[in-house]
Amino acid sequence: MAEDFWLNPWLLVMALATSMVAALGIFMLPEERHGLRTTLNLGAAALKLVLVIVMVWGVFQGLEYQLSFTMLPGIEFELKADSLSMMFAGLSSVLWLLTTAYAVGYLENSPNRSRFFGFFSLCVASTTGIALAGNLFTFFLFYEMLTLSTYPLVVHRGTAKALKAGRSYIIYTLSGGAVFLLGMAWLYAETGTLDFAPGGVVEGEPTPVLAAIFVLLVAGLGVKAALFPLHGWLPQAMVAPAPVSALLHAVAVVKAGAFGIVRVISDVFGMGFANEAGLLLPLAGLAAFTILFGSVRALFQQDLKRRLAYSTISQVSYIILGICLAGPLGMVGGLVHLLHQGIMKITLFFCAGNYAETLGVHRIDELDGAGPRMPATSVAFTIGAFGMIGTPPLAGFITKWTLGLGSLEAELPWVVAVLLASSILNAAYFLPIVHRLWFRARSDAWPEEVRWGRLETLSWLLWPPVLTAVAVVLIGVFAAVPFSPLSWAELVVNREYRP
Amino acid sequence: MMAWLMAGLLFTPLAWAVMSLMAGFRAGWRLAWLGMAVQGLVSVLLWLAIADQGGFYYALGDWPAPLGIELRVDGLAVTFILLTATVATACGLHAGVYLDPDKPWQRYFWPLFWFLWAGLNAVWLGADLFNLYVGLELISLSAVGLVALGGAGDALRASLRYLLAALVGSLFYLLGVALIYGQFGTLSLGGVAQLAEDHTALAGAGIALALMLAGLALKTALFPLHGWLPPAHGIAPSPVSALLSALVLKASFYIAARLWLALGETQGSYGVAQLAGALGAAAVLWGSWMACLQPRLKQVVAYSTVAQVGYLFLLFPLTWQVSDQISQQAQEGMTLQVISHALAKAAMFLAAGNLVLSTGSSKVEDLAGVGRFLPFSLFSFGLAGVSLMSLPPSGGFAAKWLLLQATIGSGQWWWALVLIAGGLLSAAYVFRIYRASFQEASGQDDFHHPPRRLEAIPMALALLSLGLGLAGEPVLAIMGLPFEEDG
Amino acid sequence: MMPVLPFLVIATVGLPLLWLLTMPFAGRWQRFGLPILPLPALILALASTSGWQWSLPWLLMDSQWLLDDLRRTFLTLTALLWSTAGVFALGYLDNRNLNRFLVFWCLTLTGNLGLVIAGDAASFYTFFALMTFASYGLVVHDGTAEALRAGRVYMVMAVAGEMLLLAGLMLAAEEADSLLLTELASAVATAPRAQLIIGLLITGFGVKAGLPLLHFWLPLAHPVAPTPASAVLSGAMIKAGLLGWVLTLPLGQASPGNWGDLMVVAGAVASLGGALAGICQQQTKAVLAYSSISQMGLVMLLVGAALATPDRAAVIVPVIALYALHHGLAKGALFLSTAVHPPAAGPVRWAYWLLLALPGFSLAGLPWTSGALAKLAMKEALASDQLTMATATWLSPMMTAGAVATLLLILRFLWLHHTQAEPSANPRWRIAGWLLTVAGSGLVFWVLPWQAGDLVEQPYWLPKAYQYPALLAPIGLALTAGVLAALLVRRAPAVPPGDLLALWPSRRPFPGAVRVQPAPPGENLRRWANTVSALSVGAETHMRSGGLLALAVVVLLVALINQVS
Amino acid sequence: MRRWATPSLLAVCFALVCVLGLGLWSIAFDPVGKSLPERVRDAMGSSGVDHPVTAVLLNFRSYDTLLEIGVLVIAAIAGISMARLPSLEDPAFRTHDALLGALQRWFVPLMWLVAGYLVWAGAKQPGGAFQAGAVLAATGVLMRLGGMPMDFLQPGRLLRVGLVLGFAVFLLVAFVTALVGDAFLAYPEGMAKSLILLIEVSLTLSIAMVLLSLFVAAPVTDATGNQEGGHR
Amino acid sequence: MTPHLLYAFTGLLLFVTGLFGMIALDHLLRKLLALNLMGSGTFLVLVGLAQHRNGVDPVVQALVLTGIVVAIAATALGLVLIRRYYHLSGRSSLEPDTNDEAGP
Repeated sequence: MAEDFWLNPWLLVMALATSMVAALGIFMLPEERHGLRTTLNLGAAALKLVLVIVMVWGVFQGLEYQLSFTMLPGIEFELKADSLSMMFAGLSSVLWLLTTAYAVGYLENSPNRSRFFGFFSLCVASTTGIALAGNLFTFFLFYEMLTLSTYPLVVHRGTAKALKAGRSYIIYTLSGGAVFLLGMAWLYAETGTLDFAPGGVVEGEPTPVLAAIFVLLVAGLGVKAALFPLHGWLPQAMVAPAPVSALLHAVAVVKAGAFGIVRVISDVFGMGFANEAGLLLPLAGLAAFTILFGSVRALFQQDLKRRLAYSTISQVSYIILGICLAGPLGMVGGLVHLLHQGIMKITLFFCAGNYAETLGVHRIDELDGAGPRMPATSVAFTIGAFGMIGTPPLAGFITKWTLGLGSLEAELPWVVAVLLASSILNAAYFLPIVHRLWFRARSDAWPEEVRWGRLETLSWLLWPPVLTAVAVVLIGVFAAVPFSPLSWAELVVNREYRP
Repeated sequence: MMAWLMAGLLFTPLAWAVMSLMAGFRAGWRLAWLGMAVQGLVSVLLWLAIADQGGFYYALGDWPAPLGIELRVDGLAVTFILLTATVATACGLHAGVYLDPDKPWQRYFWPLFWFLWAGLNAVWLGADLFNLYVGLELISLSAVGLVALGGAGDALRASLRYLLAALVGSLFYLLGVALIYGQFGTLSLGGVAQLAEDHTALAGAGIALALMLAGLALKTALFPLHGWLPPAHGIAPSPVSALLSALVLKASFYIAARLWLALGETQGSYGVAQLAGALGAAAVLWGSWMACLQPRLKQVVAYSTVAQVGYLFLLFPLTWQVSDQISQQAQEGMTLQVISHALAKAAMFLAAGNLVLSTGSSKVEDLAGVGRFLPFSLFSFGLAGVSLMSLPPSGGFAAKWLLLQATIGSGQWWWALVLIAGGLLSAAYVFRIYRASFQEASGQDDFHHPPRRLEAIPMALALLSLGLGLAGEPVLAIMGLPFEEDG
Repeated sequence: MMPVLPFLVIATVGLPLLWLLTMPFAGRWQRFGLPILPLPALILALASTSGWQWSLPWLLMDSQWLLDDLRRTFLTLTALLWSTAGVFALGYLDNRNLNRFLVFWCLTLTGNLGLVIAGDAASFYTFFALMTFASYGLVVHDGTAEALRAGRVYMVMAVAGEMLLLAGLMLAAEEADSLLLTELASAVATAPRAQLIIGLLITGFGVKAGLPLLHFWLPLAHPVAPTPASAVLSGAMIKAGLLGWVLTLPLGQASPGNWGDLMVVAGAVASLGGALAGICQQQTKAVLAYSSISQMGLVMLLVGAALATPDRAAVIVPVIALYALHHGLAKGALFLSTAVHPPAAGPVRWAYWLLLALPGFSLAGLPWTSGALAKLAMKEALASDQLTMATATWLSPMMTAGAVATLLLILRFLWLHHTQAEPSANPRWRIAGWLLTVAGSGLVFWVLPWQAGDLVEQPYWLPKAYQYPALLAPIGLALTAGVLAALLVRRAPAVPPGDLLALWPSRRPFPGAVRVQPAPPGENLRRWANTVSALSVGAETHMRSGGLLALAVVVLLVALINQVS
Repeated sequence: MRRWATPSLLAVCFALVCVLGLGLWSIAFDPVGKSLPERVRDAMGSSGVDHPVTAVLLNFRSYDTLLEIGVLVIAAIAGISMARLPSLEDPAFRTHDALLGALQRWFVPLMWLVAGYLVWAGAKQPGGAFQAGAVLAATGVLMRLGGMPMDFLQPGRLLRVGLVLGFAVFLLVAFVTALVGDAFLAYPEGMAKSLILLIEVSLTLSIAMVLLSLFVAAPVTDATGNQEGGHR
Repeated sequence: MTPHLLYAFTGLLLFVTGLFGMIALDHLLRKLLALNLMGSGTFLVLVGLAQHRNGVDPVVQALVLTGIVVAIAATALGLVLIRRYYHLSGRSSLEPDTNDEAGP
């Protein structure tokens, strides 16, 4: 009985449905019903978190949730919760809750909230779907759904700039989707299956066709993951409201791409196969280049969110790089960064949003003296920034350390150099901001200051970054504790890599 | 039971056409409710019956082919009949609210609507070449009548253009039929196919096939013969546009496809197959590109139809002398494309009608701000767009997937590129609309709010087309039923 | 392990952090925590027995904290200096940005204490980084242009150092397959990439320890920081680099390469070059900073010797600790004294100058001070007959030269202080802090008898007769030179702080502020797109009118193709 | 550009003639399959009429005919949907020519008679409903031109009933036969002849009505556009 | 070569002539006439070819009868539309119409 309860595959559907139903409900609600909408949204987010926690526990116990039905001849719609899915699902459900709360505060008194929160929930539903997808096809389904549900968020403000960003976003991502589809169709024609399986489903000798399929798949995913030549949309998309950027960069879009690459490499091609076929090293090189490229570009940005966006380009490639190291430790590093980068980057975007919303500050050179004015936010930002640099004991350090060891294990010492160079660059573009926050005195008034009473800003806006910043510290300091990202990543790798 | 169903199926639309001619618009609408209910019920029952027992030939007047006219009642036909019932019902319900009942000419909407429905059913079931011609004319003339109904200069010009094109197309088809009859001595499609198999590569039959296919391509608005479509579909009232784009075009394509599957293998050639595919591909690209340039909302949707129809013609190269499995995949893909495009395009036109009604302007650029005001219709539009873009889980995606598989399986990879590019281009025009409606700069704020029901219908259709991909397996299973050769 | 030990350990690193959390509530009483915060560490250092280990598997990546003799010395130094500097700070700080100062003080303190007791690479590096980054806040506290520049240079070099260090640690950890520092060091010796690792570690820690060419930040940052911060920077934190060397370099094992000799050469350069540059300084604190470089140069001789001669490592390492203790407290006292105004007149004035000079002369090896003990122990440890390295014979003269240089610097310091300091009243806390530090510098080594091992005979503080010349000769030499210089050189040549860095051309080490103009929008592309649009609309119109012709053509084509193929 | 249009069009048309001619030629001398007329001859016995064309039209392929009448009705509907009521009263159509009046008085009954004969003869000889209907319609045109008031041609109920009468009867027969008999349009044994006659007669009336109404329908209503959204 | 076949070829010629008219002529009424020409040509081919093959063929005769009715219906509808179009727009041809259909 208890066993059955835990193993109930409808948990999967419910986890998906919480955000999907919330989205529908929100679309239906009239614009003025703010209270009800907020309650619905937060309630759904909390419920989803609970469901995911239950599943995480179940997966930890060794259970595997699965649900499938046939859509087309030979094509199944399949939801499956394995350890890797739960990693991503957990991230998205936790951050959904926080981001929703943040967005409630951020969009106070702005129009079109019904639309915004509806698509926001839809976006999260897609992310959950991506996490829980049991085969490549289902993955693709939610992947495209994500593309579409994010577009209204990107163009939410409706300004010319936002629309332009939206256009470029949609051009990039849909093209990526198309390329991915081509790869997927070819893969199916070639192998007759789209399933995910630990160790991969591709068998036999490496052939040029398989290599081409790999390139197509990775190129398709690389658009969302903002791999080097395909990254152009990401910096533009930062015109979206801060919660959207936060979600985009931390959980949804960018991560979906990275997660997809992880899936393709580890569960479709199989790391061993891909490595033998010589597919991973070029990708690792590309990821390494992206890491450096993103960081260098970030140096030259004066807009805070833009700089963060380029930082994301750089950071997300850590994940890909980790997977491409083709070793257990590298994979741990890549996977753990999936979570770490999410939490760190969301903190940074929350804070950037707070500066924009409370002080009207968008540019970095306007930030002078923001630290004393908004201490909690600035502390959170500082923690996030140091996390990104990879300073111990913060989350980013764990990543970098694991990745570094992984690259040495894989006999690719140049990766260490890349990591270090990237850290230096990270420091070069984050530390000046931190410096301005704390060590520059404010000489003139803030561009657009809003007073929110006793606290430095609205409490909806204040708590999410504070909580995530605390999380950044805790998951770094207590990295060895069970259920920490690191431990979970190790669990994943143990199950995936040595099935 | 089956006799009753068939009788009901054939009788209802024609009878309702007669009855509603006697009534005014409002009475006709009330009548239409009943008719749609009956027709819907009959369609569903027939579909279930076929799913249960398999297909059969229905000899009209009890005269079997080749002397009499037989109807071919198989899984594919009943699926299309059910599709017709769905889309037509939706359009009818929409029209009942959408059209202005006080205009004197609107009373003639219902008879024409029912005749159109009857014609569609006749084509889906037809297995006699000449009977198909009459069915096509029934459809064409009622469609032209619908476009022209109460129309002013532009509408008349569009409908005239439509009429001329449709008639020329029909005549080409008829000339082909004449040659076929001269060649094979029978008009029954089954009989012709049988004979063609025994006598391959008859020069005359090949030319006849070319004539028929070309005529049907004109009626289906295959590039570069599509010039008549955008004016007609763009200018008709939205429910009519929906009917035309969703169903009417498919009728002529359906005939072409059946002809090709029956005769193509023996009387066609690689070149013809590739040419049809190439024109289809050109249609996909050109139609999408033109859709991106149109200033008017409904023209955008109309050009999107031109593009989507292009996909259908990929059936020709993908079924010509390939393995059964690939041919099967291509046919399934084509069928799903027909269905999902019908649902999605109907939804899109109806939603576009709502948007036009709401903004009071047919221009794309005047949509600014409507996203805030009419999110529901816009959302329906978008959902339909998802299917047109062939994104999962829509039926459009399922279709594209099957076509892709057939493409790769048959080694004709170049069509895969078309499929992919077409999806992207359709995204371009769908998002163009979205972009316009998300614009906040406009100062306009006076929007007319259409009734709720008008918004619900496109949504239902869009959801259907979206859900089709999820239910692709059962739908295809019925289409692929083994056909019982008893006629 | 004693039952209270865990609490004590946790309090060592936890108390400063806890203190931070009280910030919103404590108000102006907050600052009185400064002297108290390092006390648990001091108790830990003095009261606990060496050799305990504490595994913390849940922390970071399986941590281990421990305390051995070496660490105990460092812990004593660190805790004591931070505590007395804290007392000093009470009398030094004004209310400007006080909270910020407290935050960074506490964080730096945590890092500095934690790294001493850390037994694994991860937590060591964690605390090390915490200290590095947090001390930036101390450096730039005053917010002046020089402070900001110093901070910038400091940050650039610190980040670079951190990265070198991280690389070294990572490589070492990979070799050792463990994070424990003890295993790290032994694995490094036999690693295939030993050369690289050792190089990385030396340079990585060298940034903090003032290795030549990596030292630029020191004379910039130490003077501009608030005085108590300078004291801990120069006294305690600089030793963190040293500790890092001792803990991670394979001192007890044979290792490839001539890194030991290189270290000795570097030490010599630092010792003499630092002195040379220091003498040409115009600021007291800059002189002291260069003195620190010079002194660290001397310690580098020890490290180099230990690295080159594995057998002697066990002997040399305690000496390093001793020297660190000695120098740390003395230098701390000297730095603090820069902010103590001389009394106007009277016997107090004499006492003031005496106490001011005492740590300085101690540095130079004045008998009966810690300096003498350290010098003697060092001399014994570096006895050339025991060493098997190329530079062994140069060590003894080097030490002598170093002692001379040291005292010259001290004299320069005293001279500058004499000319620059104006008599004034001092806050009481300031006096107390200074006096406590001087006392610590003078007395602590008495009660820490375990360090000198067998090198120096009992009682440690009392040199044997034959040792006096060795101790006093440099002093005399230096005094002579100093007096001569005072008489002959009218104006000392000025070297800017940061010496070679002055050659750096740009004022902007970071490209962060460079603004790049976006590329002009693709006007041509737009025009092209418009043309294509117009053309295609035209084509569409033609197609509409010529549609039927096309039909005929299509029929023809189809028919012909059909016939042909 | 324009200069080359006609010659090139001619060339294309010529090529088309050649190709189609070739096709026709090859068909004419290489037919396959059996011939259909034999089957018609075989089945004439149970067709209910004597003339094979009528048998094909109204029995073997009666479904075609049913739909064809539908097409006709559609055309009529489209026609009258554009008619303007007063056009029937247009005085321009009133003629007072005495000769025409006399002619009309002679011709109209005669043409009625001819029409009736054509229907009747359809069973045995060439002729039938359509021919008869055409003659009837011609009569109507004559009357209309002669200025006879024909109020039933107003697009009112009467006209609409008239238009669809034949079609409705045909359809009803088809439906009833489907319910009581074997299939849609399968006339029960022995009733074929009478049913066909019934259909023919009513069709004649309706066809006449359709043609006449199309002639009369003068599309001069002042249409206000049904185009959506206007021309902003 | 039977007379029937001659009819068929004549029909073919008529058909193409009609097609030529459809394309080349602008006036709508002429287009409609051309269309009828095409229709007649088609019927001739239908009857001629079949009767060349089968002798007298009641089936094609019936088909042509049906076809004629359909053609009449279509022609009538076309005429109604043309008249109305002429009445409302004052034009008798479809060209040029670039400005209001394709749009700028």
